Amino acid sequence: MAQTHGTTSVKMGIPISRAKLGMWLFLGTEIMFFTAFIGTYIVCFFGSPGWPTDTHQTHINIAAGGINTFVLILSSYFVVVAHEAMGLRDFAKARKFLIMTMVLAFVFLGIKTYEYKGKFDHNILPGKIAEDDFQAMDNVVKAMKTAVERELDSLIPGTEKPYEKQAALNQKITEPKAGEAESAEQRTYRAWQGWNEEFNRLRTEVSGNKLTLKDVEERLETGYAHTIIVDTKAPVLKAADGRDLTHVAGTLEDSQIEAYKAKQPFTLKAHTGETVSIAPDNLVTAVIPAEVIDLGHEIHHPFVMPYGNLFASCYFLMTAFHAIHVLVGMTMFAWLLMQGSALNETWSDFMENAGLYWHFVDLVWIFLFPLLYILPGLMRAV
Amino acid sequence: MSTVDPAIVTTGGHGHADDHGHGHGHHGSFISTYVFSTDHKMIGKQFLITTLLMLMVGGALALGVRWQLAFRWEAMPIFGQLFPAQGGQIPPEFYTMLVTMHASVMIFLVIIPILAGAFGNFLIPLMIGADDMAFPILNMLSYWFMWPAIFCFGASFLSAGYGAAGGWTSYPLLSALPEAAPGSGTAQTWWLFGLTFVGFSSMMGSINYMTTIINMRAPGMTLFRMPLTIWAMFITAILQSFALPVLTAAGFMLVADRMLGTCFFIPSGIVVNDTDPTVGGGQPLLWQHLFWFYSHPAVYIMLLPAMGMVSDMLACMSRKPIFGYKPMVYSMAAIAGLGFIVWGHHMFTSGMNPALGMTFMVSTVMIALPSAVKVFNWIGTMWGGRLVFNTVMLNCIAFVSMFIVGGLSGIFMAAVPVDIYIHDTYFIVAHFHYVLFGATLFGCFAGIVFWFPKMYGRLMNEKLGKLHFFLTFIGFNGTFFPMHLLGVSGMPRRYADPYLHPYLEHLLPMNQFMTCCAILMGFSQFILLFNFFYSRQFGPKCGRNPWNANGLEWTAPSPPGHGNFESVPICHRGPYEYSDPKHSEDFWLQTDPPAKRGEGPATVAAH
Amino acid sequence: MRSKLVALVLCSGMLFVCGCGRTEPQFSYREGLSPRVQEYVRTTVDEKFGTPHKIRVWDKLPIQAHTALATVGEGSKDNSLVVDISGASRPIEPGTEVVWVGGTIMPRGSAPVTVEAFTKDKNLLSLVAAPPAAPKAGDKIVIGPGQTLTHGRLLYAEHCQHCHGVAGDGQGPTAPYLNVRPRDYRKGLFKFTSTKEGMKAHRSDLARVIEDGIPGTYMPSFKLLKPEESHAIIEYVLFLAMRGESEFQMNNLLASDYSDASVANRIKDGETQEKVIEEFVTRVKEGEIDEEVNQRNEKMIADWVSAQAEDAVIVPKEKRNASDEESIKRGRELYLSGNLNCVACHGESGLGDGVQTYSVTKNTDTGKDNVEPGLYDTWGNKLKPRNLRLGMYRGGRRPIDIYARIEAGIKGTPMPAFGAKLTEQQKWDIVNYVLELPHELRTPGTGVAPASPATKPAPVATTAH
Amino acid sequence: MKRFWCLFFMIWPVLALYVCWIAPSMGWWFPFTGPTGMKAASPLGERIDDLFYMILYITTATFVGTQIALGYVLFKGAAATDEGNTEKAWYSHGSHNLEVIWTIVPACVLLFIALYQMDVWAQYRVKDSFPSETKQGAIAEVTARQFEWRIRYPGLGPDGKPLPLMPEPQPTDLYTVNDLHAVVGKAVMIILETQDVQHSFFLPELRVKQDAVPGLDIPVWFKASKSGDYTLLCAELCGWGHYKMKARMVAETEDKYLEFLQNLTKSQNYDGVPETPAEGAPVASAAE
Repeated sequence: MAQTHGTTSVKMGIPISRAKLGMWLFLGTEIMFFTAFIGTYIVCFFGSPGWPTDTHQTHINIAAGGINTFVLILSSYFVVVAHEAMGLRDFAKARKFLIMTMVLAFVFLGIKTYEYKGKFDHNILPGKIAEDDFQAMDNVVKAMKTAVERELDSLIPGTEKPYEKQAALNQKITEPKAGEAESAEQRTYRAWQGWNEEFNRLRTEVSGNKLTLKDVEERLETGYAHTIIVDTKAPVLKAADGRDLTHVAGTLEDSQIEAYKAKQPFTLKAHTGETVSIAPDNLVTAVIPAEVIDLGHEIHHPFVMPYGNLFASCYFLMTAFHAIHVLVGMTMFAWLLMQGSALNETWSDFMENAGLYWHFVDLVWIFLFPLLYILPGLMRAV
Repeated sequence: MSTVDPAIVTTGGHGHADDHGHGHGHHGSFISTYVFSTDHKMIGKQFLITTLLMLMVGGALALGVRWQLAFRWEAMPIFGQLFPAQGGQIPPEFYTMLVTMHASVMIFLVIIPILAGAFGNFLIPLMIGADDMAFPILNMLSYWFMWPAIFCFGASFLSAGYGAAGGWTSYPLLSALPEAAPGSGTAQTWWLFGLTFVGFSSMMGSINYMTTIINMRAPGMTLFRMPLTIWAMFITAILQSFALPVLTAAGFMLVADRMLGTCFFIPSGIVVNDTDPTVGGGQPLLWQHLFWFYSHPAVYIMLLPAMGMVSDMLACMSRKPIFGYKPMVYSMAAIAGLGFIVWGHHMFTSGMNPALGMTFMVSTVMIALPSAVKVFNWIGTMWGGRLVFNTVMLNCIAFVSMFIVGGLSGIFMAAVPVDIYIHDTYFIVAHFHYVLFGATLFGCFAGIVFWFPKMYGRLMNEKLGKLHFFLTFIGFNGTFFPMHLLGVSGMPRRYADPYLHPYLEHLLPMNQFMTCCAILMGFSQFILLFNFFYSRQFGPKCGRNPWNANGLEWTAPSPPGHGNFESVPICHRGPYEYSDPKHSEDFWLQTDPPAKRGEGPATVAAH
Repeated sequence: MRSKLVALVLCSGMLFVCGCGRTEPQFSYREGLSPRVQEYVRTTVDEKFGTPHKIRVWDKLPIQAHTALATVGEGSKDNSLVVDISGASRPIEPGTEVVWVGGTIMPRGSAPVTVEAFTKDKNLLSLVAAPPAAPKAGDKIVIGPGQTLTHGRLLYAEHCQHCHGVAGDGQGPTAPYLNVRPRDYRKGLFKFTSTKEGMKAHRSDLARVIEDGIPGTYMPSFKLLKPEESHAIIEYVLFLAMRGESEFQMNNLLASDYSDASVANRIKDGETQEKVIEEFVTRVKEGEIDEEVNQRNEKMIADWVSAQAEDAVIVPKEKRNASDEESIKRGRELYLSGNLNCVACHGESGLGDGVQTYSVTKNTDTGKDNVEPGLYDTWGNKLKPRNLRLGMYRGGRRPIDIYARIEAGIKGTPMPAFGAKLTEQQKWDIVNYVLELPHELRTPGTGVAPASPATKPAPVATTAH
Repeated sequence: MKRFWCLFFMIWPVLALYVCWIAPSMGWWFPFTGPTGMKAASPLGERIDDLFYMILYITTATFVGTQIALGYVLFKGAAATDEGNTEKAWYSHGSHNLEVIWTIVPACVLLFIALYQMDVWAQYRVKDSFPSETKQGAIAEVTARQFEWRIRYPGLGPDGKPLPLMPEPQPTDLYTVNDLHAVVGKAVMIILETQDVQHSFFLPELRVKQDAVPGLDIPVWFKASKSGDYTLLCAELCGWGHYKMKARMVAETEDKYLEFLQNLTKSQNYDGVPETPAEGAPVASAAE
């Protein structure tokens, strides 16, 4: 429809096709788009004293980023080769190199996913990073609350409120009949109760300023990994001040676990501070190892990273928008590949524009890589 | 001969019926002709009608604002129906919503699309002799991306709080934390999405315009033979495509702050509405920098095309070549160039580095210079002309006259120490209304009347047009001139009830007067709408060139058919060869072959 | 075609203009009784209190509705009265109406008498024209009847209405967005008072809230209102509170028998709609309901009157003891003690995160469990116990304010009155501790760490950005 | 009709100038409720006003000039189309010399305006050029919040003089809301903060305005030249109650200022026990 009235006799303008001109202009707008992000990053970076630079903490993987840079540059080269092949009407070769480009693009995204996963696993997410000790401890409490409530949901499905479910759960715990072993279900319920108490204790202790971040860390490392829940009515388990220790949670060391398994008496240092001696005879019900429900491993290790949220915000924003651009580029290549054998010289312009776009995406990464991966390290070295 | 009296213009040599048939004959389907049309003229008209309707919406919101300022806490007409339990008294958050949405609708859904979308689309191919835009489908998409934007803004109205209420500038943290204001919840999110869609629409449009102007000019249409409208559109497109992505990026960051827990603009330890302190370490000032990096050039996006159009119309209605063609082009380029480095003048009181303030002051003061040059050139254009006082000309003169006021009041703001005092007062409101309404909208009114024959093959009613102009001009000045004085009196913007403060109490009568003027002005826009739709059906038919103008668009049929021109137009001279003593008539079409030897296509219009 | 277009334009214009109709404010309790009963409540309340545009003050209400009350003294002439004014709430301006309420009987239908001028130092009130009957010494007159309330209503509409609602029910259009909900006056309860346990608020309490706002909430400070303006607002708020409480109680009284739900139940039990209404009408006719309503109203009025008395205000028997380390330590012990159990709500470190904030509590009115764990106030809003470390005290930061909170509790909230449990010194110890808390370091185990004395001035922060 | 339109375009500038002329006498000019009337109440404010008037004169001259030129052009252009007048319009594409003149002249004027006021700006904002009196430190911390100004003064020391202001709250600090006091005739500095969204500290009679940006502590200085009450309000949209941030700045003598702080100390330590003459002054217990 473009040329209804024939072509102009004297062509005005510059001698490149409209599509290519449009693409160049579009890339201009894209540059401004990323300039805004990069500018933001630079302002935040230099405007925040104590930007996180420790790659161990930030889980920035320079090697992965470096490989990705190489992958992208190589893919850019393949695109050039593919385009050249198109020009030489060697469409099979063009297809081959397009496929290789696509593969490299997938490799790039794969490595990116791997990097993201590392951050997700360690909870390096914007808005979730503690910037002082108290926030870190609160995060542990919050994480534990989520874990405990989620476990409750799985034990008692339904839409009731958590406290209603808890009441229901309490009702379900009954004394096993004499001589009978406790059922697995009962043990799970009891284990959950133990966790809930652990959680309540942690919450009150944190809010009451009883713990330092180090204490919480220790408890996470040693405590919750082998917590046992003792439930007994034996008089031995009265604390020194006469407090009833009907439910005691404590940390079991390996030797104690052995002792427990061998049904021999042992002493237990409870989190409440009391030392409780436990003889198998005194136990009304079984000692329940924490393995029944293990929530301890789910709770992220607390860490403090000043300006960590801003760092994570910048990192995810820039890399995610870059990844979106990679996806768009891949869609264009996929479109070309979907033509299959119908790929012919009419697609040459499309190929060229897709290539231009891909080079741009590559270029953006070449800016992002040193900014995000290398600059913090350099600042640390300085 | 030389005067243009619409009453005596008869249908030209090319019958209207032919033209009409030519225009709509190709595609039978209603959908493809009127809805998903890829024809630049239809898209231009779609933009025009959409924006005129949005103008009424924005105007209604403004009248709401004015009502509250004149009759505070009394039952508000229409809007008050939303609050029957309170006896029609509107709450203050509704007022801030009115302020915010008035600005947003007017800027994003009226002024920018009417200039770039409506006139840009309609005029660019016609004026440079192209058959359509470079990317017709992209062009269609740029119109249809307006609708998600309109939908998002509409959704914003329907959300809790009745719409975004953080000001059109949406400064964080007011806009970043949902707790900060009733309108900062989902309403603000919708608003931001709307902004993003406007951004996409503008981006598509501007790439299209640039490509078209660079590569699709008719033979002989050299850069310096382009009408100033085209120059203005070109420069606007450059501004838009390179400034807007920054705002889009900032918008994404703000959305992420609101929805994904990032903290680009949120410092730590902020407590709003009794919620927990926020975590983060971001900088609210960053948004202001990014926002104004776009929104200051946007001010020129909202003005330059009108400047270009007025230049064309003034020359035609003065029957005189434009005075200083090249200086006009250079000054527009200078405005655009300087426009990129003056954004900080919106932030003089924001606590940014004072040294930056000084640099921004110098660049800001200097941006007045090209504007001044343009004003002098417009007056020079009219000087010694044979002026035709029709609706087009009246609106154009109003443009020049109002732009002088808007430009001069800008100098006060550019001076930082004075700006300390008048920043965020009604002086600012007066200033930008003189520029955006006084200049741009009068330019648009002129443009609608001027190019209406080309759009619909009919002339608009002169009497109604003059009446509309008369009432609008009086209403406009009555509404906005006193705002300068309110500003000097220190009345802050966006106050639902300024009279709470004793030093502003005595300004109530003046505000009531302004509100009366605003109502007059608001209702006189119905005349325009009526005239528009009435003339579209019943206006006198006209020929190809009812104004005896020179541009390429006047050689095409009215309305032009598909592909615009019957044959490729060849351009022989600049667009402003009016009253050339060497020519028998007082206009000389750009396509007319040269009369004598030696005056070929190579001649440049201006020296 | 043309005429159709013109007609269309005219029609749309008409629609536009029709939209400009005014709306009457809903000055009534909006929750459901059955319509006939609602009508009764509305008329009864309107009879006694009026509507916002026609305020009618029931003469028994302890509200200073008028500009001034005065007694005519010796030496009054026809249009120049020597008056004994018992405290004008606002300046007596020319044109103010004067009404006789005792003494000389003014003839019916006589023209209203207005003030020409008032000379304050001479107590001389000159009238525009002589009243139709000659005034005598000892006549009781009202200057500016209802003026204060009318003034108050306008000010309330300007400053308060969008949050507190036109009827003072705390349901203005802005209210849903505020985290600490605006006060609903209809329970006649105000949180921060200087009066003793269980008593209503003193006028000065409302005045303080208007003057200083409530820190940490959206109630701003209206410090710069003129005294007569703030007085007018207080009287109007009191009027709304009494009107609201009267209406609220009437609703409560009738809800058990005639609320939508109970009527539905009764119909289910075999009665008919007509019978229920008939029964109601007979009860009203026999005056049974009126009597009950009057009794409740009188009690409410008596409560308000007694709260304004001098002995209603809390006065500590002993002066505050020095806020030294010992006192703070004792305060902390008391704070942690099981006797007071401050910790249950405010938490061990005063962060307002005690165990009660995540336990299921009982509704004080119904005695049922609340829907969600946490603490609730009488109005059914969830509330957070104060974070005492912020140094933000809603009821004021003076020692006496905190003393009053401990002594009499916070009305309408789970914060109880500890007045009877503690000695004067103990109360002051807690006050000292609470005032010290914001300055305590939040380091585990260190307890109170008094802030070091000021040595170096605040550095001027950098502003470069 | 065309002459009517020419006249129409000339009437409004005349009206505009007339309105501006009578504006000061009608009160539509600088705020006049402060003790100094319409005159700025601070030395810096006076300089700002001087700059304002300078720009006003320049722009008025330009305005009058351009409007006269416009009027002349319009009348002449209207006359050119009168009946019997068949002469074509003046065929001119412009004048290089004119362009140069009307570029250079405004450029000089504008550059002059820009450079002339650097000094005032520097004095207002650049920390090094703050008056020496402010070097002693800030007198108060002003925290804006939705929708009021909360002010923290340092307490009084044993010598009866205010202590230095600490960045962190101290037990001895004194608090008020919407009521800022300062010593008259002395440059005083405050630290401006915000607790929630952005606000702006605006003293119209003193021509002082400074945004309070979340996350920043911004020093602001001002000097009231006459004692009395000045308006203090918010000039940056901060939410629905933006207009409600009504406060005052009281400029008073040093003695009165100290008395105010003493009264504040007294009322802040008020323990509700009526004073009996025998017992003497109340225990200022919080101020150890």
